[in-house]
Order: sequence, then C-alpha cells, then structure tokens
Amino acid sequence: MNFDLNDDQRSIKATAAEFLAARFKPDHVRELAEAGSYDEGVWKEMCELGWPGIFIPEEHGGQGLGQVELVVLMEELGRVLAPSPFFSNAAAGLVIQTAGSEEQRARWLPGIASGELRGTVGEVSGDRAPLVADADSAELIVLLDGDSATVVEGPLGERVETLDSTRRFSAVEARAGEQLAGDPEPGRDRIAGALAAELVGVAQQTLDMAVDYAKQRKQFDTPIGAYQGVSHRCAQMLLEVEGARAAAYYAAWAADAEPETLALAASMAKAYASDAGWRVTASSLQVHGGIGFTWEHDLHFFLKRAKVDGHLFGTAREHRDRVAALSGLGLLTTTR
Amino acid sequence: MNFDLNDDQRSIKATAAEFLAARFKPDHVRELAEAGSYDEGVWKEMCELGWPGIFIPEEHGGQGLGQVELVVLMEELGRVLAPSPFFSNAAAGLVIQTAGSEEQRARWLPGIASGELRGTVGEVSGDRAPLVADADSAELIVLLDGDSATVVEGPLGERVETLDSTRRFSAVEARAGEQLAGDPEPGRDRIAGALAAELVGVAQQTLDMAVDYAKQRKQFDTPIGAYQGVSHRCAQMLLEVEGARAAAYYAAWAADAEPETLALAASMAKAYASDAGWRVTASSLQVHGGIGFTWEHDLHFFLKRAKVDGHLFGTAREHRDRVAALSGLGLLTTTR
Amino acid sequence: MDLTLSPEEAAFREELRAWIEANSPGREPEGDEAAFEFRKRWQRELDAAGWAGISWPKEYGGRGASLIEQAIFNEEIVRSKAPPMANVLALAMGGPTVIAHGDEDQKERYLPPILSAEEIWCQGFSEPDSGSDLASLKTRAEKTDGGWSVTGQKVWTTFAHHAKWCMLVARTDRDVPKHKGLTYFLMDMEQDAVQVRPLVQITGESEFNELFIEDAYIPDENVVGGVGNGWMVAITTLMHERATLAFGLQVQVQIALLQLRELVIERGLENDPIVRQRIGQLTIEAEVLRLNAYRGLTQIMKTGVPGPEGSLGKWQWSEVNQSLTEAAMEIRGAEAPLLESDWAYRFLRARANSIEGGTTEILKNIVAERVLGLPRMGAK
Amino acid sequence: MDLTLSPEEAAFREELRAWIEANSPGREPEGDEAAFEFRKRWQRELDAAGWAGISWPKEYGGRGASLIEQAIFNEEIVRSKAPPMANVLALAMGGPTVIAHGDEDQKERYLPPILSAEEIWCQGFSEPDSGSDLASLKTRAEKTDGGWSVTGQKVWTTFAHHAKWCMLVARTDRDVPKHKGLTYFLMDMEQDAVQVRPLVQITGESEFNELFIEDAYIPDENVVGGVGNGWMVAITTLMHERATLAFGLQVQVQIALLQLRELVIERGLENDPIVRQRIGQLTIEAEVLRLNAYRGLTQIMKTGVPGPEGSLGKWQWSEVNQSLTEAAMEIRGAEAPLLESDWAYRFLRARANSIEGGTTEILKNIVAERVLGLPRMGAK
Repeated sequence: MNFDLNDDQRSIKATAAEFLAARFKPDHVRELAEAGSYDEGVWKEMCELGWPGIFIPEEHGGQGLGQVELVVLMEELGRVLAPSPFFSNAAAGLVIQTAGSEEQRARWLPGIASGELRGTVGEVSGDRAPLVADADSAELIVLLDGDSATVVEGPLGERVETLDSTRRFSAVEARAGEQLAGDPEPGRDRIAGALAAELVGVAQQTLDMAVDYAKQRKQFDTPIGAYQGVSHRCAQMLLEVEGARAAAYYAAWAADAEPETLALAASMAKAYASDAGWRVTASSLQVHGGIGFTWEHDLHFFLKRAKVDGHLFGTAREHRDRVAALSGLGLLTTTR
Repeated sequence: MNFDLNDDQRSIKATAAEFLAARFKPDHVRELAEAGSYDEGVWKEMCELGWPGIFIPEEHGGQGLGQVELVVLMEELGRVLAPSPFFSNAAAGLVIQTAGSEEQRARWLPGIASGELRGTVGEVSGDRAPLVADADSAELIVLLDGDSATVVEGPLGERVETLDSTRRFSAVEARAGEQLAGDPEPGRDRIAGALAAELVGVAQQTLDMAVDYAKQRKQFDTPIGAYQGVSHRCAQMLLEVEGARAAAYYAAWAADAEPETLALAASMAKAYASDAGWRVTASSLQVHGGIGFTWEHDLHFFLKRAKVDGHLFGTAREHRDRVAALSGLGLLTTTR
Repeated sequence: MDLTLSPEEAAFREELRAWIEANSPGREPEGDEAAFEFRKRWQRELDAAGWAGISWPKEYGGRGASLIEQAIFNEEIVRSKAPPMANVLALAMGGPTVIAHGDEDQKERYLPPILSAEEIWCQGFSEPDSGSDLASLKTRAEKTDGGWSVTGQKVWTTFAHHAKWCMLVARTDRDVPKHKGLTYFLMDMEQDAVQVRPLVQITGESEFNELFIEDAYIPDENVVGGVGNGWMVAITTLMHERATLAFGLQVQVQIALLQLRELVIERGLENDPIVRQRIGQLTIEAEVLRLNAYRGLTQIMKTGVPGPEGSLGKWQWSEVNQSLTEAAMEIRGAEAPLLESDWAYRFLRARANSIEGGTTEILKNIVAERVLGLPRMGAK
Repeated sequence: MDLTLSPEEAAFREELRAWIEANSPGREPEGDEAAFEFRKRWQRELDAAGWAGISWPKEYGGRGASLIEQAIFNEEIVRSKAPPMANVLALAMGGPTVIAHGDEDQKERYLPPILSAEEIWCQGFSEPDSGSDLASLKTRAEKTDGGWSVTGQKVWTTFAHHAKWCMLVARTDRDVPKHKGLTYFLMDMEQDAVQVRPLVQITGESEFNELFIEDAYIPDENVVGGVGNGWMVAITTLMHERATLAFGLQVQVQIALLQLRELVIERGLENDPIVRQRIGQLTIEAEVLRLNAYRGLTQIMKTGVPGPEGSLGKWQWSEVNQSLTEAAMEIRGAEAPLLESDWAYRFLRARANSIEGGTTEILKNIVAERVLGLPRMGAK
C-alpha cells in the first residue's frame, strides 16, 4: 500500500509540468482566452507526446496506461489553465473505451488516441445538450442521455459564451446516432474524476498565488500573511486542496484497480472538488483584494474555470446525493 | 418610526436586569441546575412584580402591556439563565389569550397572570408531547396538536432529563381535554418569538463572557483577543447576536402592532435565533478553550440551554421552510 | 419601539410616490455617456422638486428631513425602478463631509452644484499599495505658491471620468507618523495633470478608474478641515459611506431576492426542500439586514454621528449578496455557466462586495476593536 | 500509486483478524476501575501474542512492522469492537519518545513494562495558564542531590489516576528564553507529592485529571533527552500524538457514520433530500479524512518523521466529528434534547475536539507557517 505516485507517474507529472509551463505562459493563456481560441500547435505537440491516448490500450494506438496517469495530466493542465481540446477529446475516449463494443472501440479509439479524430461528450437534458466542450471542432460527439450513449458526427451546434473563456462550449440539439453497446456510467464517472483532478490543479495554482501574494503584500507595515485573517484562510485553502487531491487520486486508482468502487469514489471526488475548487479560488481572490478583481490579473480565469467545472458532469449537490445513495447502509470501508 | 425601546420599556429592562442579577447569581443558578429545581421564592417575587401577567389585559388581572414587554423580560431571563417556570407559564397565557374564547380567557388568564394557576404548553407529536416544560408542576397544560389546542389538568407526565438542567421537562401522553375556541397558531408564534428573545439573552451573555476572557487571557505574552483568530470570531458572534435581537424584537413588535406579519416574523426570529444561539455559545466555548469544557465553568449551562431552546417550538429548519412558504412570491417589504 | 411610520413620514412617502409616478423618467438609455447624462437630468428634476438632499440641512439647499426620510427616499427610488441620481458619492459622502468640516465659503461654493448635478464628484482615497491601510498612502502634495502640487496614483475611483471634483487625500508631511501627515483636498479633475484610465473588472465591465496624477495644482482654499487633519476628515467620509450607502444596498438585496424567487418558480423548484431552505435563509438574512439598517438609522439619529456599527451592515450585506448570487447559480444548475443570464454577471460582481468599501477583514477588526473593545492587533 | 494491501500487509491483516476473533475478550465491564483492569488484561494478551508494539523496533519488544501495519491494527481493533489497550499514551507517544531521545538504560528500563501494561503512562504538558502556549509553562524543577524537586500544576491529564509514569515537562532554567529552559522528565506518580484530582467535563463525566505537584522528587536518570532540551523532546511526543492517534480517530468517525446512517433509517428519513445531502457530505469528508490519514503514513514512512501535515488531519477530524454529532441532533429533531440517547453525550463531547490536542487556531498557525511558509504572526 502506497498512497503516492510511482516513479513512472512522477516522471509523467514532472515532464507535463515542465512542458505546460513553457507552452502556456500566463500571457499566452490570456491571449487565447480573450480570443476564445486554442493553441493548435501545442495540441499537435501533445498528440506527438501521445497524451490523448495515455489511457487508451496499445492495441488501439494508445499508451496503455491508466486513469491515474490521465489524472496526472489533468491536474497539470488545470494548473496552467491550458486552453486545449485535451479534456473533451479524452472524455469521448473514456466513454467509448468503457461503453463501446469491441468493434466500436477499434473503429474510434485509434483516432482519438492520435488526435486525428477529435471527440467530445455532451450531457443531454430535455432536447439538448446545453454545454458541450469543443462541439464546434470535434468530429465525433458522444451524447449521454440517461443510460444511453449515442455517437453522432460533428462538428455540430452553436457556440455559447460561458464564464470560462479558456474553454469553448457549444449547445447541441439532441439527435439520433449510433448507440454505444454498453453502460456509459463508468465512462461518465471517469470524466467526473478527470474534472475533479483538473479542479485540484486549478485550486492548487490559486492557493500558490495567494500564498506568494500574502508573503509580499504589506499592509500596516506587515506582510498580510502574518495576519490570521489571511493565514488561517490560506490554511483552509490547503485543507481543501489536499482533500480534493486525495479524493481525485483515489477515484482514479479505483477506476484502474477496483472498478466496483468507482461510482462512489468518483462522486465523492467530483462533489468535494467542485466545492473546493470554487471556495479556494474565491478565497484566493479575497486574499488578493482589489487587484484580484481586475481583468488584468490572471486570477479570474482560474475562478471562472473552477466555477464552470463545478457545473459540468454533475454538480456537487447531485454527486452528494449519489454518495448518500451509494453508501446507503454499507459496511465500514476498511483497508483494501 | 423608532427602532428602539421606549422609555417605559427601557425602564422595565433595567429593573429586570437588576432584579435578576441579584436573584440569580451564577453560583445560585448552578446550585439550582445541579439539583434540577427552581427558586420558588424568586418566582413569588416575580409574581408580586406582576411579571407573569405582563402581556395579559388588565381586565384579566394582567399589566396590559404587550409582546415587546414580554420579550424584554425573556431576554433578561435568558441572560442569567433563570431556572424558573416563567416561560412555561407565559406560553400557556399566550395561547389561551389568543385562542381562548372570551369565557375561557376570563376563566384562566387571571390565575396565569397572578401565578396562582400555573400553566404550560406541550407540542404533541404522535401520541405524546415528548418535552413539556414544567408539566410536573403546572396545573393547566395546553396541548398543541396540529391546529387544535386542548387544555388538560396538570400536573402530569413523567420527568425526562435533557441537556438543559436549568429547566424541568416532562413527557406527557396526549389525552382529551377542553378545546380552545380559536386558532392556536398566533399563540404558538408568540411562544416561538419569546424563545427567540431568550436565546438573544443567552447568546449575549456568552458573547460578553468570551470578550471578557479574550481581554484577560494571555497566550504567547499577548491577550488572545488581539489575535484575529479570536477577535474575528467575537465579531462574528456580535453579528449574530445583533441579528437575532433585531429579528426577535421585530417579531414582538409585529405581534403587537401588525398581526398579519406575525407568522413570518416569528418564524424568521426563531430560525435565526436558534442557529445563532447555538453558534454563538459554541463559539464562546472555543474562545475559552479547555476551561470552557469543564463543568466548573458556567458556560456549558448556557450552551445547553441554547441548544435545547433551538429544538423547542420548531427547529430552525422547520421555521426556515415556513419562511420560504410565507414569503412565496410576496412583494417587496418596504417600510411600514 | 415603533416600527410604523409616523404621520409625517407616511405623508412624505405618499408625496414622494406620487411625484415619482408622475415624473418617472422611463428606461435608462444604453451606453455609459448617455446613461450618465440621463441620470444627471433625472437628478436635476429631483433637485428642482426638492428631493435631492433629503437629509441635508435646509440652509444648504437640502430638505432638512430625517435620516428615516432619506432611507424612505432610497427605498422608493429602488422600488419604483427609477434610475439612481448621478452624483451619488457627493450626495452621500462629499456633501456631508463639507457640511461637517468645510468652512462657510466651501459650503457656499460646493454644495449647490452637488445637488443640481452640475458638478459630479469622485473619491480618491485608495492607492495600489495602500488598500486597507489608507494611512500608508503615498500620493504627496508639495506646498507651492498659494496652493499645492500633487503627484501620485489613485485606484478604484468611481465616476472619475465624469467628475469635476475629487475628494483627494494626500500626504503633506512626511516627517510625522503616517496618520498625521495627511490632508483632505478637493481636486479639480479638469486639468491635464490628472489622467483617468478605466479599470476593467473580472466581469469585463469597468465601473472604476485609475487616476494618474502628476503635478496637479490645488489651491489652498480647497483644503477641507485644515492641513494635517486629512485622516479625521476622511473617516467622516467613510462613516457616511457605510451608514448611508448601506441603506440603498439592502433595498437592492430585497429586489434581487424577489427576482431569485421568480427564478425558482420559473425553474419549477418551489417545492424542492433544499432550495426552500436556501431561499428561506436568504429571506431571513435580508430581513435582518433591513432591520439592522433601520436600527442603525435610529442610533445615528440619537447620537448624531454614524458609529462603527455601520461596519456590521456593510459586512453582512456582502455575505448576503454573495450567498444570494451563489444560490442563483445553484438554482440555474447545468446552465449556470452560461453568460446569457444576468445572474452570471451578478455572481462575479458580488465577489468584490467583501473587498470594496472596506474588506471584511478590516470591518471585523473595526467591530472587534471599536464595538467590542478587544485589544488592538499586536497589543501586549 | 497502489492502495491495495501488499501480500505481507494482507497476510498481517488476516492473521490479526483470526487472532482477534479467537481471543476477543468480550464486553467491557461497567465502572472505571473494572474497565481499566480489563483493558490491561487485554493488552497483556495482545503483547504476549506480539501485537502490542506493532511499529516499535523488534529490539525493544515491538513487532518491527510498518506504520501501515500499525494502522491496519488500529482499524481492526475498532472494527471488531474489541476494547482499546490500557496503555495507549505510552504506546503511541511515550514509547516512541523514549526510543527517539532516551538512552539505552532508559529504553531497557521503560519500554518492556509499557508493552505489557505493567506500568501505565500519562502526559503532563498542559497547565491552567499555558494551554496553547506550552513553552510558557510554570511548573518548575529545582536541582537537588542526585535529582530534581518539582512543584507545579498540570491539567487535562488522561489516565493520571492509573499511571505509574508521567511524561512531565518542567522549567529547569528561568534565566533563558522560555523555550530553552525546559526539561522532559519521567515522573513517578506513586509519591504523595503528586495529587490527582478528577476534572469534571461539561458532559458530566471525567476523562481527565488535574495534577497538583508539590516537591515531587525525580532522579537525574529520569531526564529524557538532556536537561534544557525539553521543548524538542516534547515536540516529538506531540508529533506522534497527531500522526498516530489521528489514525484511530478517523476509524471511529467511520463507525459513528455507520451509526448515523442507522439512525436516519430508523427515523424513516432516508429519502429526505436535506438529510441525504448532509449524510453524503459527511461520508465524503470521512473518506477524505481516511485517505489523508493513509497519505500521511506514506509520507512518514518516506521521511522517517511525522511532519506538520499531521495538524491538518487533527483539525479536519475535529470538524467532521463536530459536524457529524450536530447532524445527529438535527436528525433526532424534537427529541434531540433528551439525554436518553448516546448522541446527546457525543454531541457535547465533540465540542472539545477543536481544543484538545492542539486548538484549531494553533493547528492553523502551524499549517500556515510550517507547511505554507507564511510569515510568523507579528512578522514585519
């Protein structure tokens, strides 16, 4: 038992962090966000690095690693707020891989793994999926509706503006398509877990920003981080970031190693991280004071991403209710 | 418009505060609480002062004042945590006065006003009223069950131990009795409002204790009240005490001057004060640290009274839901 | 204790309601310039009818009415959906400061054009490096012939681009402890030495401005309250900000709450127990905010000056408004992220509530030290 | 990352489960004396079978197993509803402190009777005037022939009435800054100079004691870690408290949560949306507590010593446990005030969670300063 990344995972994390820090400097992210666009060059590089297929079996052109490795990337992508179709494409891969028939997987996964066939996933409510990331550029759109998943051809839908200008969303009308053979629930849980990890990265970054600022900024001749009003707030942020990280990695591990607990673990992670993501980023704004409320400071992009992520693939309230249902009168969970 | 007590009310408040501080010194309250008894001598004095009949019309032997004056007394009684049947007796008076027929009022109110015929009120749930204050000594027990109020002869029931040893409770089986003629709801709202005021007194006292302690107690060579961890907590306590006070006095005023808003105002007061009472007293314990967790410190009696009051005549959750229902799509409340 | 309006107050409200109904200027036009002109015209009309300075003394052009009537006025303006007046900062803060600390010449010179909206005022207190710690401000005023030469930078300046006058606090003496070397000026904004740059907020809008001041000239007669007394004069301005503006804010919360209930019904969530708890709690808190605002007025009317209790109201308002806009996001559920709804804007805007006009941390300090009498931070 | 048990860990758990099942001592008798004797017998049996000092080195009578196995042991004891061992403070804190800072004679003298429960230990750190500020303690030790004479008062001393040894921190030098003049002693409780008085809590029970010490004698060889090093040695004890005891606490939360779910079902509230949100949230927080406890162990196993992160777990535990017991009160509704249910007791007891073993305020300071690297309070 070892609650820590192994050497390979640590190396993926370090490489990703370095790559992303170089490619997505804050000013570049701002430029992309203000233009509402992605950096296609960096996306190509990610494809060359094999990122889109990190969790896809080698037989389908992927790297044959697991959800933990995917989540490592998601955390790092969240940390720099990468404007990129990585998440939407991975989401499609996760659903097809877990719910597709052998033939469907063989047909679609290689393109998703290489990035040549971009996918995305939308959640239908009523007669439309109101918020589908990258539906305007994806060639393959998986529509989730209750316990059915349908694949339709993209691009589709109408661009919509959301709080988060670092990600592109469209509204897509529900329509007929090719049904996936299996249960889409495990795929949806993996998506929720991946978002939880992204939220960990987003929150961690804004915690770091708050701590740095609290060390430098002086008021009444004292660094504000020496006031408990600020330092205790930062401690609370750490508590929530670490809690979200523990839950997100546990859910990823469950997806790979103990699929029977995935549903519960994923809902716990998404509920906790949705709340923590919003609270931590909002707290960081409070620590920054006025400057954090200006467009020219980067903080707001993180705050908005955190809020929007919290509403994707199930809100905290929905996941909390599911946790209550799934834990029911269950027995004490002891060490596995 | 004047959101302040008038001269008469201020004088009642000052007299009550002085009387109660002299009669219910902390050590005496502790003695009574540990013995589970009341000070009958002080109760007699209160009767001589006319307190039990403060809100009862002069024609029925009362002082002919209103709910605001009752609430002034309740706040002061809460402040010293008076072990006394005052509240239970007043509760009976409030229901009989608002729901009794002319004949019933004439029959019972004079005894309640003079303290010669002690009353109390129990809320029936299922086939019993699980927590009736002073049912073991009251001669007249009003049982509220849905929209009916029945008067039965006391004393009745079986003593039960609660967290709050400064008040005596019994469980009473539901039984047939004489029906009150009118709607018991306004009486119940007045009782809830009176409890809200008692909670204000309880909370105010523990805030004062916390502030005093925070000024004296030193840690790391500094009074703990100079740390924001403590001072901001005290500020929060003040916010809640003042909020509860505003809501409680508004509800009292509504009972006297604007009965059509009593239901909403009383539920707002009871919901807010139930939460505030518990949070403020628990916060005071945290400020006191270990000493506040000892039996020999007085704080716990306040904490327990606050918690128990919060569960009497509707919990915060029940009253909040009622506020939602009563405010519905109502129009903006402007100045009356 | 009497929460009903007195006959005079009730008559005031009736008269006002009738007047607003007869004179309501209709919808505000689009665009900042046009909207501001519209608000100026509206204020001129109000002033002409005697409604502009409700609680100002009659001798200075006001109505000489009580703070309760001022509050009724604020409530009615919001309730009737009439636009706010153009010169809010001068009416609520600048004018009362001149009345309290200005000399007779200043009162005569400045007060009438405030009421008529001829001269708009803005507030130059905050600086990039001295947010909560106002007394650490660095903008400096050097003595020159017959006046002062001012250089520095100000931030969070509302209406700067419309303003004729700026309530400016600057350092006039660097050799004394920091609270003591400050002076309160009225700076003419119509000079090249003062540059205004809009400050874009996280909402994408810009309500505020930065001021870049380089060798701006202020004549001696524009000092308010005497050289070196700037701290005390500024506190008067801030007290009025918290006491009076807070009143209008609570009315806005009431309106927002109505809209939130409409949203709940529209979404068919009126029987959702969790939503009901949320709305119930917000209703209670908004009501407590309203009641405390009135209690605050009662106190001010008794003691004559706004006290530190005003900080409680500002603090509580920020929490209620943030909580209310977050509730709206939860109620909108999966569609909450969409910018198409005004709630998304309000939700972002509310994040500043706990910072603007005194951060919650500073307000808690004030409450702890000045209301509860706890020792100052760092006391031994 | 591998959250499954290794084959050795799994084997350990299987062996332990089988052993507990075969040797479970049944229900604890009523009464403090009898219950404590029962726990001592139980510990002797565990020790005889090699289960007493799981993570202690083999050379000192332990099992030499990992902290993971220690954690598995703690979980299984709670899960099986077996009683705790009698000498918990010595096993979790006193022993590890002697192992880290004691000399060979001390290790030989003190460790075996800890494992066998022959000698029970208690902890004498807190004093009435030095709650969070341990270094300000006033109990003083004066040098005498071959030893020390100790006078002072200690408080919050668990098991003092059963204890042979007290981990005592006292001031041995009043002329140096306060952290530097402290020494860590093992004080013999069996002397008249040490009086034990039970301290009644708000629950009406008394888990803790006060110690009144007047001219107690401690020989030189009972100094641990050297004269003047008491602060550093005490920190070791506290770190072990937060790291190891915390583990057992999270297991107790899991058990309490099961009971809370039973209460919900019993009350027919399993479909109440508000109750479900509450239970869902508590389930998540308890799980996060469990995961962080394991992450903490992984960290300690890597770095060798418990770090300041242990403070996070203690802090989070206190919030979860308080929230859980408050939820039980809400679920019990109108009957919540009745003392007949164990929940009322637990609810009161939980109020101490944010004070005992480090107040939440102090834990937040530690996290802010030592984990996040924020400036110390009062820094300029």
